Amino acid sequence: METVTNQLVSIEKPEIVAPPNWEPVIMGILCNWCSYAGSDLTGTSRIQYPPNIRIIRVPCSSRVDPWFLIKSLQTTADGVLVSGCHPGDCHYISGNYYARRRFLVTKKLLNFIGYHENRIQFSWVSAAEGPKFAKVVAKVTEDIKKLGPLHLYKKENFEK
Amino acid sequence: MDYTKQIQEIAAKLFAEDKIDAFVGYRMTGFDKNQVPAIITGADDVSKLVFNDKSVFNLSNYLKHEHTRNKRVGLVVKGCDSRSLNLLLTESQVKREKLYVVGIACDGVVDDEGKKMQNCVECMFPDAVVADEMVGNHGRSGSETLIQTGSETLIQTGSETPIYKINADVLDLGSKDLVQRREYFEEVFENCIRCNACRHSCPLCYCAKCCIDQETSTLYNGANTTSSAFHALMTWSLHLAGRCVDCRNCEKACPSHLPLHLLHKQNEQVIYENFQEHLAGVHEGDRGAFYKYSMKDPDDFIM
Amino acid sequence: MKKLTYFPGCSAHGTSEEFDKTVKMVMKSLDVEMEELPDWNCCGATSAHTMSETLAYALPLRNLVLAEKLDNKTMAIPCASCYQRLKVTKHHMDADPALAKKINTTVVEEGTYQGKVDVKSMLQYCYEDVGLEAIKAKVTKSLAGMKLACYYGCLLTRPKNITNFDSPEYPVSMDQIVEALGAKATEFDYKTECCGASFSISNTEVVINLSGQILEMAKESGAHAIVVACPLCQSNLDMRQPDIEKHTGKKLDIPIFYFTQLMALAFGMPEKDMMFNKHIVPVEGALANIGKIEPEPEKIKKPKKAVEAESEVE
Amino acid sequence: MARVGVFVCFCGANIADYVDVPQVVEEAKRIRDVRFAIDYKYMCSDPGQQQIRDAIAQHRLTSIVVAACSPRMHEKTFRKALSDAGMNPYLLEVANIREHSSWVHQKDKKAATEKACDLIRMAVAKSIANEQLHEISVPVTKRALVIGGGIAGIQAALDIADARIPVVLVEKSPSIGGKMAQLDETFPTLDCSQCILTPKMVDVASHPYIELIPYAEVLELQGFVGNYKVKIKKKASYVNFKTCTGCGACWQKCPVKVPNEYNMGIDKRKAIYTPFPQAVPNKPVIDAEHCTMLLKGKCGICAKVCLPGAIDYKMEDEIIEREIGAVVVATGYDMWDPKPYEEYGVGRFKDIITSLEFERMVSANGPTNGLPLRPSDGKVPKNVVFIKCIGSRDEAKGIEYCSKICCMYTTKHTILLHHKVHDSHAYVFYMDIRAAGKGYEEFVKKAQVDTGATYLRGRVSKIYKKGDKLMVRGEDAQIGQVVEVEADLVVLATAVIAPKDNPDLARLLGISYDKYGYLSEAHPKLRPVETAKAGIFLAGCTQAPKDIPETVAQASACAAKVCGLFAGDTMKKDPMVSTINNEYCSGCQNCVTVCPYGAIVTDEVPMGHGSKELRTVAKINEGVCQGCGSCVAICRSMAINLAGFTDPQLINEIVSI
Amino acid sequence: MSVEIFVTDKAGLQKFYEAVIAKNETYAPVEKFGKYDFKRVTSLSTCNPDSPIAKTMSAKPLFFPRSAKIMKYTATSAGTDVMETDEDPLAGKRVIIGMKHCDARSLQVLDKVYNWDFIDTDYQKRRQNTIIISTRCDKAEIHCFCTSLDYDVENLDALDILIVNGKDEKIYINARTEKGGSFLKEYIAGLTSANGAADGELKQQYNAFAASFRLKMNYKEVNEKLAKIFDTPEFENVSANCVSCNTCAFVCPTCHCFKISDEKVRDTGVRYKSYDSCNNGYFTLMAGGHNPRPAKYRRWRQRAMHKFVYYKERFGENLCVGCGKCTTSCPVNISIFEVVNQVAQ
Repeated sequence: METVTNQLVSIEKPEIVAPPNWEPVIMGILCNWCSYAGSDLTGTSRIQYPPNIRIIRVPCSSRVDPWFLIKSLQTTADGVLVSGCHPGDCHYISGNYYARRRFLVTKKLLNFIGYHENRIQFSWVSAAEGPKFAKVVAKVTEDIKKLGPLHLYKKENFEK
Repeated sequence: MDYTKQIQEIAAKLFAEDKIDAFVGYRMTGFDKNQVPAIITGADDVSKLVFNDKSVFNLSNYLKHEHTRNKRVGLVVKGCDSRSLNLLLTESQVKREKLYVVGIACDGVVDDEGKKMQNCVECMFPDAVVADEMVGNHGRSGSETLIQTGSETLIQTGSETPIYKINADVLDLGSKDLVQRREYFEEVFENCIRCNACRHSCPLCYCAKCCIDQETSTLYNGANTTSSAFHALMTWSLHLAGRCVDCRNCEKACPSHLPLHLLHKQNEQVIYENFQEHLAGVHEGDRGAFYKYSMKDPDDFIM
Repeated sequence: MKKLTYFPGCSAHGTSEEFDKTVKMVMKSLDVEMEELPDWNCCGATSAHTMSETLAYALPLRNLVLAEKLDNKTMAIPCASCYQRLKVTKHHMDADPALAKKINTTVVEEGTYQGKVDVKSMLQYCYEDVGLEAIKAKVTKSLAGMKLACYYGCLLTRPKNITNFDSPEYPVSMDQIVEALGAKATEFDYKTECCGASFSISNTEVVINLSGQILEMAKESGAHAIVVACPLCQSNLDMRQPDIEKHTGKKLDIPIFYFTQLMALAFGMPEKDMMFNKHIVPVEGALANIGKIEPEPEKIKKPKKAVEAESEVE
Repeated sequence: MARVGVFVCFCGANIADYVDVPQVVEEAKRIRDVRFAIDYKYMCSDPGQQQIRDAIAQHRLTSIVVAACSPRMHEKTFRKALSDAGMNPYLLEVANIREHSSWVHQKDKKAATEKACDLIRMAVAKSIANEQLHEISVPVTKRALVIGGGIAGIQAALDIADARIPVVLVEKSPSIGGKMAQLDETFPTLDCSQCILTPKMVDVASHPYIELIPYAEVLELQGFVGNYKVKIKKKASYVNFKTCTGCGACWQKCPVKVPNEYNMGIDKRKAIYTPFPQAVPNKPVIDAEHCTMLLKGKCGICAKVCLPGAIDYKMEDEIIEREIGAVVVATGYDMWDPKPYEEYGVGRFKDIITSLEFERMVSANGPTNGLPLRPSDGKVPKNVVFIKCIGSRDEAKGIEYCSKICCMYTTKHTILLHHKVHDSHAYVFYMDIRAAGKGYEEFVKKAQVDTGATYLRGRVSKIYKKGDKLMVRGEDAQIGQVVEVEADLVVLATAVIAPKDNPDLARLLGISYDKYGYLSEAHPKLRPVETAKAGIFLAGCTQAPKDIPETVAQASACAAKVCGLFAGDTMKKDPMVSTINNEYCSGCQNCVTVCPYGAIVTDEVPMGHGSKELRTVAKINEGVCQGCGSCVAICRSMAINLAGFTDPQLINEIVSI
Repeated sequence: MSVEIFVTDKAGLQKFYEAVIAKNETYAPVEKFGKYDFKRVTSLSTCNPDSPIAKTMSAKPLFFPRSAKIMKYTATSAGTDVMETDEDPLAGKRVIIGMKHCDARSLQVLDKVYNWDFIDTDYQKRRQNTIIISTRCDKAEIHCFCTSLDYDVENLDALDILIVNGKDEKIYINARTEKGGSFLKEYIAGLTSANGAADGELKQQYNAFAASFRLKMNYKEVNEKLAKIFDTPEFENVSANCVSCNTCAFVCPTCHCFKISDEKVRDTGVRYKSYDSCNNGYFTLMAGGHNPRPAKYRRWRQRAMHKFVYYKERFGENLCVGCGKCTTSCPVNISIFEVVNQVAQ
């Protein structure tokens, strides 16, 4: 028989234990031209991936304000994935280069104040990379499952 | 460091030559040894001006006020203040031709207890980088200082020991583990009373209406909760990432004495190390790391 | 009075004694004071850099450091191989101070390398520092009538970014010097071809083949003799000539002069000091052409469709 | 209060098999702002769309959420349905429950259903913040500017003009025709270049919709797509084209001889000249750099012999302005100067020539009457060595890329040589033979057989003179040996390079160029003729080396793009563009810095209500904005919003999972 | 009211505090980042009842929280349900130790506005259930001017239990209200009665304290003069170097302006009532875009006038207790004392 020591706890706040059957919520923000198209391809190829991600479409990864990540983490999400076009492939020439800088600083800052770095993840997924998208989502989901529920600076009283 | 006489002379000269309508400097308070910023509008008050190692507040903050708008202003700037002034110039908030900048070759200022402030100990640009006239005895003009201490040289030499040092507090906290960092910052956000003094005292926060006060969605973070403090301070520090000049006006204003420099210095360090950007405001025309990019920026953190 | 540090190299004291001697004579007459580098050591030649990078840098570096102790700004080297080693080392040391520091502190004890002495080949020094006019002024016995093929070898002008002297493929500095002496330089396409170099000892056949082509092309260009600025070139072309003649069955009989020998000759110095007796191929035949001036051939009409840069008015 | 309608699609079994659609509808009905929710087998079918149209009227819906396949699939379909029902089409949101849920979570119906509910909840939340948007229409000046009068520019101009759209064609030299006019025959068909080009040149001159401005340069371009204003400098020709009859008396009498550019300097032209006999316009110009009358004030012969009195020595450069809507850039290419190949004796040996010089020699109207001759002695060469990749694929001395056309034109040259000098023999040194193209490989194969040319795979290491011959020494890599070829003439297939003025032109037009100087296309695969700047297109070698058919194809593609742009009186544009809230804008101009399209400019607005004091704010040019949102994310004041992806919309989505 | 004064020493006072903390829900100044804020404490070692005024936040948030949930709701298509908010964490029986006299006095001032047209029951409950234990200061701090204002610092009845440091390390404990008296009864076991002998010493201590004030003003004169000079340009001068940072209002023990904000995630929302500041540029901004106080000096005038004129006119009290917290916290060291005096001159 398995012992009960394997309780899932929040990595940042070990005193918080995940409720039974807890499933993380992952906010996925995808650029329209590469990653969203890639995620569509994952669908049309019927490649299966964990159902925890909720996808928001934006025109370009440069549209993603670090604000969105903060708001996501503050409210509903246990983790965030932002995905855009590969460097050099941006539909809008240079958007993902600007985004890349912001993402790095945001990620490091959030990590600095106590978020596990795997809570905030980024990927480049092209429109042809359906399988990659599935892999990325699977990895992010697995990472965040390991980290446990996010309880830092959450808005209070907004249980699902 | 006491430049009271020089500053008074310069201000008197400027008023006499009718070059300025107002002079922004420091004067003593009526009650203790501290100083307050002084906005002087005539030669009569010149004698009130002082400048010494207690002249802490970054006066470029006053350039966003109605008292100085559209006036010809004389302004006293230390190294850090001049960098924020540089950013204000770059971001078209101030017209250079309306300013007469008195640059200080600064030896560092002290806190209430008379101890040299940490940012002054770590300062890389003690001399004003923009100035019409320099005061002080470092024997260099502003541009020369820039060459001698500028980050350009650091980047070029690469393997040599960089002059840029990561802030001791950031280094200290960064070496702690995740839970300790979380505990530390939970206290920071818990003690924040959301008065927004940090924002108002920052010379670079000049937006017509700050984004965290805009009710753009159902998630308006106006309340004073740990969560909204987290939201406000994170957003604020990211808006100053690559722009913060480490003048510590925000910390001076914070009634809860929060260590706000941690956030800024953390961002500065990440930007400096990963993008090889100059420190904020050192060059006129440099808007900061978020408004440009390089193909060579790190990509390994992205899947 | 110009001053110069002189790095003779090992061959100057051996096989190319005549080069060494004539250099000294010529320089003296050109008012250049040469100071031989005291305690100089081997440049590393072809062997050092095939075995150890540190050694290949350390040997020339020591010489460079020693040279800095003298006051002279320039060090000139007659041997092309020595010149190449020292010049390459100097280039890398100047480009990478960290490397210089490393080699300097680990191997060379004589002092710290500062990079203040310039390294030039003797040819380059004559061409750039002495100058054609000065040379022309010293000529008392014009070499007019002699047709010479100038052979530079592979090292004097290459690689271009390091030597920064003349064209790497078709140099003309020596041609201009011999013309200043009154001789005529022939159009010679094998100026920078390989002579076989040190294969002279290990694989003679290669040298016979390569040097043979050079000699043949020189002959074809109408030259009476070949002029060189490198001891190894001289020895390969001169010493192997009988073998080459035997191999090809063609009579070549084309002597190989150092350019300084010809300078000395034109300056009217005593012939015995030029040590022509050391040459394998007898020089007398070639020298006999001095004074035999051919009548100027009629100007060949320009080809009809030749490209003209300037406009002309009819 | 918003009234949202939710329409959930079964997509046959595609969604319904893996997502509990009725339950999703029930969940949707519980959302506060949802007034109506329904499912249907195929929402995209006409009856499905009818459901939407009916519900809009019946339930007075204020926004619509369709939960179905990806918005990339049917967003347009449903927008149209909204339009048909009299509702603003941009009040639609699509919840992608097929690609993002049913198809990717086929083993977990519960989770897939839950996710579908969340996706709908997000779409509903977003739709509440949706605003009515209207297609942006930008007025269009229906006139195109074509820069460059080579085959690319000619083709583009003719195609556009044939659609009855006025074209301004600017050419920097006195005649159009470009490089193609210098060619003799063209590969792989060997049809005469002049024969196929000159009719087109004449068409340009006579076309009622084409304004040909030769001997001119573009100075300045202002404005944005559909509304550009261009300044053109017409260089002084000193000949009044209106009165000149093109009789040619002037250049026949002119005493000044100048190397002839058209013939690669092999022969001479006069200081007053028409570049070549078939030039269009066939009017002479005076070369001010060489004319003695203009330089020293002496001579004046041409004016004396000109019966119509068309010569005007006092003529000055003229600046003309045109309003245009689109630009086609077709500035062609330059040939690389092979001077760095010192080991070949380039510059020393007269009998080494470039391929274009060879082309001129074998050309029927060339300086040698179509016969290749050795420049040194004027003899007909027997052994000719062709060396390919001179500069191309050579990182050390030239450029890294393959010039694409050299393999083919060298093959053509071996044929032309064989035609002109029957007893000649061609040797070709090559690295690879790149003959990708219709009929190209066959052409090479046939040429090799017909001409008997010797193809040697390897680089040439040295060329030297032996007697009056050139000895070409190279490697034959296939036998691994050094070979030497005795040549009478050596022809270097020099690389194609970008015109040296391209960077200046690019800056002037506000478009980008690569490290070689070629102008950059907007997307290497999908937008090869557009530039990043809307309304500016690229044709021919100015973008990258290419052969004539490709050039012509790209030119026609440009014409199609221009015609498409001009199809209406106004340009219709997606309304998903950024807008500035002046009240919040602090005028820092960071957005101006990051906008990749230069769509943001500055504007002055009053400081406050009725204030006379002005302050600077940003202003979006809707015609240029492509809707990437870069400016929105960097705006610290949140003064910019991107229609369709506003902050409230996205935040609503984020907080409603 | 029978006033019995108890006497003890330092150790006795500590014991008293410890007993209070052990038995009651107790709030006391707790240090963090060099600043004291009133927090729930469970042992005396974590707090400092003698924290300096300049470094201590006011106790106002214990009665008027910086952010209070006033409503919770869910909104679905079935309608909007308003739910009970969580239980008020500040409503229970509790004790505050280490509160200064000025802080205690501020509650009396605030009572007026909370008992005015709208009776704030939450506030009332918090007030009624709280015992305030306050130590009288021994020396005025640099920005203090409480003795110059319209209340009797010596006999202040806003506090329930007074603690005074006497001579020879003697410490006097005195109940000032009935509530305080009955509370104190439970703890008198370790205390000795001073039997009336302490009166003189208390007076003496107060006199020494009153003599230590650097700042003195005639509040009546200020009240009168300010009321007449609404349009004086002097306001522009005194406010020139204000950076509108709002700190003064947030640390002030008597400021009571607030704003209402909603935060909604998914279907659930919370309505908050949080502090606001009249120095904020958009404090008075109206929905239509009009702002009656766009200029800094107007906001400053409002602040000064409200403190010394308007509130006085309506409730008969100055809206200032002379604690100097605003001056200490001000990043540019603007002193309200200086300002009103300067303007009034």
